[in-house]
Amino acid sequence: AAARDNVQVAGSSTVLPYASIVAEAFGENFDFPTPVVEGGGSGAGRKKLCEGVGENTIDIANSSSRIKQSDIDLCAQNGVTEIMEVRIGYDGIVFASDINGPDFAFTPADWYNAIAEKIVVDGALVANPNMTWADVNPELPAQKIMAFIPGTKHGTREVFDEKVLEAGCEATGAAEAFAAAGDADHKGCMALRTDGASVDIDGDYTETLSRLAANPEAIGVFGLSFYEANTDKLIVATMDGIVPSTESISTGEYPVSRPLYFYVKKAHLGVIPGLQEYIDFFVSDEIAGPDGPLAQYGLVSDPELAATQEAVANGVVMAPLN
Amino acid sequence: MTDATASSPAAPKPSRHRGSLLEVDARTRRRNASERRFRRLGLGAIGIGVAALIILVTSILSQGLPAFQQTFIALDVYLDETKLDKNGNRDIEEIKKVSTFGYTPLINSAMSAKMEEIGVTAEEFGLSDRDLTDMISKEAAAELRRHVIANPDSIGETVTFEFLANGRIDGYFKGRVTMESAQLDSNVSPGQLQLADALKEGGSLSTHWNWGFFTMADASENRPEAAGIGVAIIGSMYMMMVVLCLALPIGVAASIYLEEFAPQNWFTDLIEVNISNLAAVPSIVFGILGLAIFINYAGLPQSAPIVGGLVLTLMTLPTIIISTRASLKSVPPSIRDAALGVGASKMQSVFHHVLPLAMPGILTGTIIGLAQALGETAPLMLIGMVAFVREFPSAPPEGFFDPASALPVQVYNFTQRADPAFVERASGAIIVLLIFLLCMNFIAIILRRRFERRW
Amino acid sequence: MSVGLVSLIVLLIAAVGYMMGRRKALSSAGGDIRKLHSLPSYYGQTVLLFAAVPAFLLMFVWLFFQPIYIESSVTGMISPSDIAEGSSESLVMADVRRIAGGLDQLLVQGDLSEDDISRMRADETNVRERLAQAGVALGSDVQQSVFEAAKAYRGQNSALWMAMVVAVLALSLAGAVFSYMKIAPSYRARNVSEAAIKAILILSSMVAILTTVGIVFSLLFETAHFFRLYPAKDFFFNATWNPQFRGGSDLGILPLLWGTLYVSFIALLFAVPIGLFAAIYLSEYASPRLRSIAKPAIEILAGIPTIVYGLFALITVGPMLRDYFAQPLGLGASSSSVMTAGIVMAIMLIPFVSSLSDDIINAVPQAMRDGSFGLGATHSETIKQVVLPAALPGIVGAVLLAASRAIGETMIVVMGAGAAAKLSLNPFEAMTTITVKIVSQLTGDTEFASPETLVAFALGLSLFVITLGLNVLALYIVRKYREQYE
Amino acid sequence: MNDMRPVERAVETKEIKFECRDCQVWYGDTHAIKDVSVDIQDKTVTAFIGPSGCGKSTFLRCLNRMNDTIDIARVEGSFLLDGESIYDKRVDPVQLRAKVGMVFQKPNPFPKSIYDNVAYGPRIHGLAKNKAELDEIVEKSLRRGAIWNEVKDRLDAPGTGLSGGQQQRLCIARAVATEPEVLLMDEPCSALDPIATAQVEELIDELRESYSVVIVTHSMQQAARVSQKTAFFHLGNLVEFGETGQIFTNPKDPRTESYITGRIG
Amino acid sequence: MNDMRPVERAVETKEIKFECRDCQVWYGDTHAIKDVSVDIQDKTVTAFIGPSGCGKSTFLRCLNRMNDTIDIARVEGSFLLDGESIYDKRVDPVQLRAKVGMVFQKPNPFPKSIYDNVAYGPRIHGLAKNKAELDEIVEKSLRRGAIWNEVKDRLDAPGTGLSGGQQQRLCIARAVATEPEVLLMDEPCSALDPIATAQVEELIDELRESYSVVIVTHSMQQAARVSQKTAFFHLGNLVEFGETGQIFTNPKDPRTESYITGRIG
Ligand SMILES: Nc1ncnc2c1ncn2[C@@H]1O[C@H](COP(=O)(O)OP(=O)(O)OP(=O)(O)O)[C@@H](O)[C@H]1O
Ligand SMILES: Nc1ncnc2c1ncn2[C@@H]1O[C@H](COP(=O)(O)OP(=O)(O)OP(=O)(O)O)[C@@H](O)[C@H]1O
Ligand SMILES: [Mg+2]
Ligand SMILES: [Mg+2]
Repeated sequence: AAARDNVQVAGSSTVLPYASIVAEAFGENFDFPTPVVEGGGSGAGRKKLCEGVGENTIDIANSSSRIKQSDIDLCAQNGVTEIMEVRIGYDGIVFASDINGPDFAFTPADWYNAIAEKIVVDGALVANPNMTWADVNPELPAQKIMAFIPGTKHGTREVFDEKVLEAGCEATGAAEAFAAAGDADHKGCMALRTDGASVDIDGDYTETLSRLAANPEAIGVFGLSFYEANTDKLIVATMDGIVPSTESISTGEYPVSRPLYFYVKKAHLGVIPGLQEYIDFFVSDEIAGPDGPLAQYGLVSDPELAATQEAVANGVVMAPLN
Repeated sequence: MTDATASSPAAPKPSRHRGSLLEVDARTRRRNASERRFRRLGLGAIGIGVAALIILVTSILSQGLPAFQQTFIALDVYLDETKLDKNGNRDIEEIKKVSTFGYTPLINSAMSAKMEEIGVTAEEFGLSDRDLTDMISKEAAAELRRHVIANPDSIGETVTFEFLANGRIDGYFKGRVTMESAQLDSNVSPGQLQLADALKEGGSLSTHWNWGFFTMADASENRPEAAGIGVAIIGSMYMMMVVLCLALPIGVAASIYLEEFAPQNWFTDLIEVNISNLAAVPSIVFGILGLAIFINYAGLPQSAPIVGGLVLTLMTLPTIIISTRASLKSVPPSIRDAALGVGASKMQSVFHHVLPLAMPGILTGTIIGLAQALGETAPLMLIGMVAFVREFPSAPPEGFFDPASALPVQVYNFTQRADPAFVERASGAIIVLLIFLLCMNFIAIILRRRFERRW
Repeated sequence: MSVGLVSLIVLLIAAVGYMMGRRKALSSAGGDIRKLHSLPSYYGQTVLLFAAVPAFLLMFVWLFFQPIYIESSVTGMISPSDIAEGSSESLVMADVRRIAGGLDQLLVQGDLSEDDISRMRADETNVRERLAQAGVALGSDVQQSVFEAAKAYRGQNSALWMAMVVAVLALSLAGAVFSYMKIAPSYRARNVSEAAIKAILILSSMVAILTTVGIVFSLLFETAHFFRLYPAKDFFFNATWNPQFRGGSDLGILPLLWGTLYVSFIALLFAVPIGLFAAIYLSEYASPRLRSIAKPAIEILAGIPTIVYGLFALITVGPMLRDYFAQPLGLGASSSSVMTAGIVMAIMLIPFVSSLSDDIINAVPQAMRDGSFGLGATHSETIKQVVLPAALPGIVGAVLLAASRAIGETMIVVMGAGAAAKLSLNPFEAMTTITVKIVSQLTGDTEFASPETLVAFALGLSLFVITLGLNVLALYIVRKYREQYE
Repeated sequence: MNDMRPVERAVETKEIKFECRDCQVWYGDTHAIKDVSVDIQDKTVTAFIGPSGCGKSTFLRCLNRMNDTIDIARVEGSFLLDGESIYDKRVDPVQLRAKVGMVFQKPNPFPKSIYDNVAYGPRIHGLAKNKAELDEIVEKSLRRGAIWNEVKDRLDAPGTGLSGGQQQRLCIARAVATEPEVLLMDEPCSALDPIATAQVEELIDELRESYSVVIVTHSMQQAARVSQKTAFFHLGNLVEFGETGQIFTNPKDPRTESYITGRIG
Repeated sequence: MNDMRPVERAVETKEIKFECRDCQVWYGDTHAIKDVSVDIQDKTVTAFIGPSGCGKSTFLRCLNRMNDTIDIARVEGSFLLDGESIYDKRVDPVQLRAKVGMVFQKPNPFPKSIYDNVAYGPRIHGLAKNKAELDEIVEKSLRRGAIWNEVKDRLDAPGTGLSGGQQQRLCIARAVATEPEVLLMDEPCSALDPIATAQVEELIDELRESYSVVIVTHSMQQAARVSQKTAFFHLGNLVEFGETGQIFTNPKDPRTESYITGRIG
């Protein structure tokens, strides 16, 4: 069998667009072939990365969340002991609705009260009675509650759970109520109503967008970059009064965002042609900097990019998870 | 002694059918009414099928046909030596050092020159330099760089290029983008659209047939206008070759064995149940299987059409086997008897008589199986074919082992992209896929008509 | 000599053998074919088989084991110290292969001679640069021991390759001669060649068995892993499906199973009658012209990518059903529903039922129809009572195929029926199926070794077992019912 | 050929049941029936004789429009049943075929049980009010088909698992079960032994009392035994048509004579 | 039944071609052939007679193992062809069937052209060196099948588009084309007119010179005319077997007598 001469990347479909932009530019500007970038989900990507060392395993796993200990263990078990962690920037998560609808200004508490299964009314936990956003918060439009949120397969959901629901749960005092009811780690905070007010979307943002088209009253959860490509169809809601944008996210004002990573199998560096060049290129200012094509596309550039560049150049292996 | 005398020889009852033939009696009317109903149901069923087809195909066509057209802007680019080859020694290695970002200014100045030529200024439309560059596809810089590297001697000259226009500009001429939507759109401004109109009037902007859609590779989200399905077409072609060469013979052979030769026992029952069960296995599970066997065990490369083809073969087999068996079963035994009676072997009777008679069903199964294989994405997900691939695979047989994409994968990828310009490309890819399918079916349909007969 | 060339020579030997075998058979019978046991071409075929099959088998086995053998002998040349930290032997071997390939490339281009290569040393020449000229990119600079290994790899490779060529060709010739010698008028050539064909047929039907074994094994391991993390009892009997990122998920199969059965049922409820009526109309009533157009047209429905159906369900059918049926009837306000997915899936399944059944119905002998017409039956009575029962076994096959496809479909369900796992009778509510969850859990962002991902394998295996059960049941019913006929 | 003793029956003038004029049939380009005009009387057995391939079956199939089912067959001429053209647009072939039953040359039992084979006609024509009546019809028909004794214990067995002659008798029983006014029988006794043949002939005789029967046969003896009228076909032409007695004893056409004396085939 | 004038031929003792002993056939649970032992001589025509459904076809199909193709059929007993058991494991049924040809009761032409129908056997057995020879064989066989004149202009037409009797003769021609040593004919003349029947009988007579022919027939006259040996079957039993002359003139068994005089069926 001939030896492989292209870099192979797999993983998160959130990172995929960024990675393909980089891969394309890389193929144009270097003599190496364009890397093959696969989607398939962060979990699957990391699993493939950890399948072992060798040509018929991939070189890089894109991930929309940090690698987990179980993945590291799996890697170690298969001889993948050295992994480089590269944070490429941040992904903002925004709430948007049909452009012809009213403006929304949310707080996490609004979201919690709108779609949680049980909420606190007059100090007691009751099944969620709210039918319209105005029921939740009189300042919101009297529009039927219908939310398209990412399905439980999506990493976005994890962020949504944590930064919106959990925050809202705390803010409305429901967390305390759950704790009082014996649910110490507030599992109840994550329980959503099942009457159709919140709809899980297992597909991608395009599906959410299509669903919005079919249900103009609904509100959808999107990635910032997706929203930016469709500003003529969507109107974005503020969260805690902050309008999501690359600036507000990089300063940390806008609360709902998450870091994006890729993980490099160090053993492949120096073996797979172009691998080192690719990762160097990826984190270079030209690409990942605030004026680079990634930022232009909607990636929130990492303020600590310089440190990342250095680590990548020196092949620094990631430390054990804390 | 006889039955006939045993039965009563009493005169038969007068027939109930007496009466004019021209007047249809009540019962016959009822039966005819039910006949008509039945017939109408059949026609209705076909109507539903055809109507569904028409709806789907027209919606695909109306969305996808624009993908075959693209807006281009013709610019005269001065290949500035000071930017491209600072030392002026035409050393290819040095020229290569200038990345595509370095080419952007050339395009920008070419654009300005063009505007001057047609007598408009950027200020008129309230456009910045960057806005001007954004009207041209990001692919342009790459195109320019490729040209320069291929012809280093052209540095210092002015060369006319026909660049792809940005997707939104293109959308404007296809009706996807309007002045109103541009107002809201952060990626395009009405000024840019007005400029595009001016360019069109000036004759340097035109919308015409786009071969690039068929010949170019996929492109990233930043440049939907440059995305093509070339790699996918080749990948699908390779995979279908594998599927056709494996699934049809293996499927038919297996069915012949099971239907004609296998003894009737628990083992063949097992195989039979097993095959219908395989048909119900979700296609992604075949992906799991392919990953485990062909990639991890047999060490075949990721993202390769050969693996895709093998996985799809396994997935298609049950369909072909089930339909082939069904049609073998429907060949009347008297034909087999006749052949055996003149001293043909079982094998000969099957291959000379039964198989030709079963051919229509076999071909139908093959058509349906291939159609399914051609449109399937899920199993390819796990073997690395649902990917962003820009390198064209080489010619067969090596090409079977190179990374490639496939048409349904390309459709799937396009539909996941944020930029609305990808919607038309997804539908365009579907059109190509259907044409692909029609071509494959065409032979089968002709053959089927040849083999069809009643006896 | 490349594999292609060797195969070509073997085929050539086989073809010549075929011709000579034929000729010998004919001449051994003195030109009178009747004296031969079989037709002369069968004698030719035996020679062909003996010349080609063993030789090709040997070649495949050889090609399979040669790299394994060479690697094991070449790896010995690389000292463990040359393997970089964290790297592995297999990666270094990849480099070895790449260098060897590059040297060959240089040789072909005429930049180097064999002598140059044997004199070349990694510490003196910049191998990486030289190879880059040949278009072979290396990830890093080359170490001397690796380079030597690459040279040895080339040497062994070509030596073994020659050996293989000789062995394969010799075997092919031997086979040809052997079977050629055996040719005599009484030699049962047809039986030999038919036995070979039958072996091929049997092997082909074994592919299905092997696929099943492969599927079961590729699912079994991870399923076992899953059940170590998640209690089987909960998986099978828990009525909620609610995976969570932080653990503590509910992963009960019941709502998914219900959704699967419900969606498939509705899909078949529409697809089977429509498909069957279409088939009947096409084969019994339609003019040849209509048939030759409508049948392939309907078959296109099977080839439209499911994502198109998904979007159709999402954008058109879903809202329509909601606005005109679900809401007026007070059955809910969800645009994605079991009904939506079922109906759209039914469209896709129509050709599965119609085309196949049409062929089967067409194969019912005309004498059956004549018999019925002669008794004064209307066309529809004939179809219902004579033609369909006669075609029943095939039609059942077609329906089973459609059912299978319905169970295995993903995209339409995702977009049409939604992603919510629910146990409900209302067909206008969103539900989801096992297949959908297999795909989404497998391609999700959850870590692989967590029950949330591994559950995909357990779902796959359970579905496999369930459909197996359904198929056994179907076979049993068909057998029982069919006893009346035939 | 010396067993020809036509039954000399009183020849009354009977009503004409079928009046066929200038009938033509083409199979594609082959002219299979040329200018045939025949009157078939009510309550009479008419025999069609002629060498194999002369068009007997083809003509027979015209009488209940079974040729409609052959794509390439084209029928012309006038066929009047009780004075009404059966090829009229308003005529429903279904009703016609219920009136004009048919036994085919090649036995073609349905792939159903013996019982269902026979019950099929009565069921679709609604001849039985209930199961008991249907059972009765089935039994009676099977008896008339002279096959009852052989199959009475295996009514549930498939009709296709019968011997050739049994299948033929089953098809006769099936045709009789619907009580047609005219029964067309294409060589009903070709696969039958003499006894069974005699029983079927007896049945034909019995049917003649109320219906009209047309029978194609190769056996001159049989034609002579059962029929009152005989038509002799040759190469698609109706050569001679007349009283059975006259045809067999005193044929007008030399071809008829040659045929019945065994000289042309 | 008075046309029985068995041809009194010199009865030589001939070699035994087929020796069948204690043959049993079951269809599922039905015992269709019970303990039948028959010797079929070489260069002889043997007729099987008996009422419909008595097992003639079944027994005939045992002789070239056509019953192998019926799933539910089970055959027992010894069948020796030229002293070799045809049910032996080592016997190739294909070779057997090439030696023992068969004409089926229901004509079953292949849905192919008339030419191909006849040429099929010679082709698979390699009986013709070239096209011309094959043409010759086809013509000769069709002539022997007494159908050449009718089909010579339409050899390319499908065999299924022939009339019943033509199909039957086509099948005879097809069987003869392979020149089998033993020819089994299941009612070969049932759909044939007297002339064609005479021609086929002539063919049988001609075949007898070199081969052995077994014919099932319902026509006592035919059996008497063409056969030297006759076997009478009844309800699955072989009732009587002997010289044709003796069977028809002087049957030993009362059942035989009843049958040939037309009393049992
Ligand atoms: N395939 C079959 N399955 C079940 N029973 C059968 C089958 N074929 C024949 N039989 C039965 O076996 C018996 C003998 O049948 P066979 O066909 O040998 O009769 P036969 O003597 O040829 O009659 P005929 O003169 O009517 O053709 C009959 O009772 C018949 O019903
Ligand atoms: N379906 C058909 N297609 C073409 N030609 C046909 C078809 N059916 C019959 N013929 C031809 O028409 C002529 C008359 O056929 P028909 O079946 O009427 O003969 P027949 O008198 O019934 O003969 P037989 O006694 O052999 O049954 C024959 O030459 C026959 O070959
Ligand atoms: Mg006829
Ligand atoms: Mg018989």
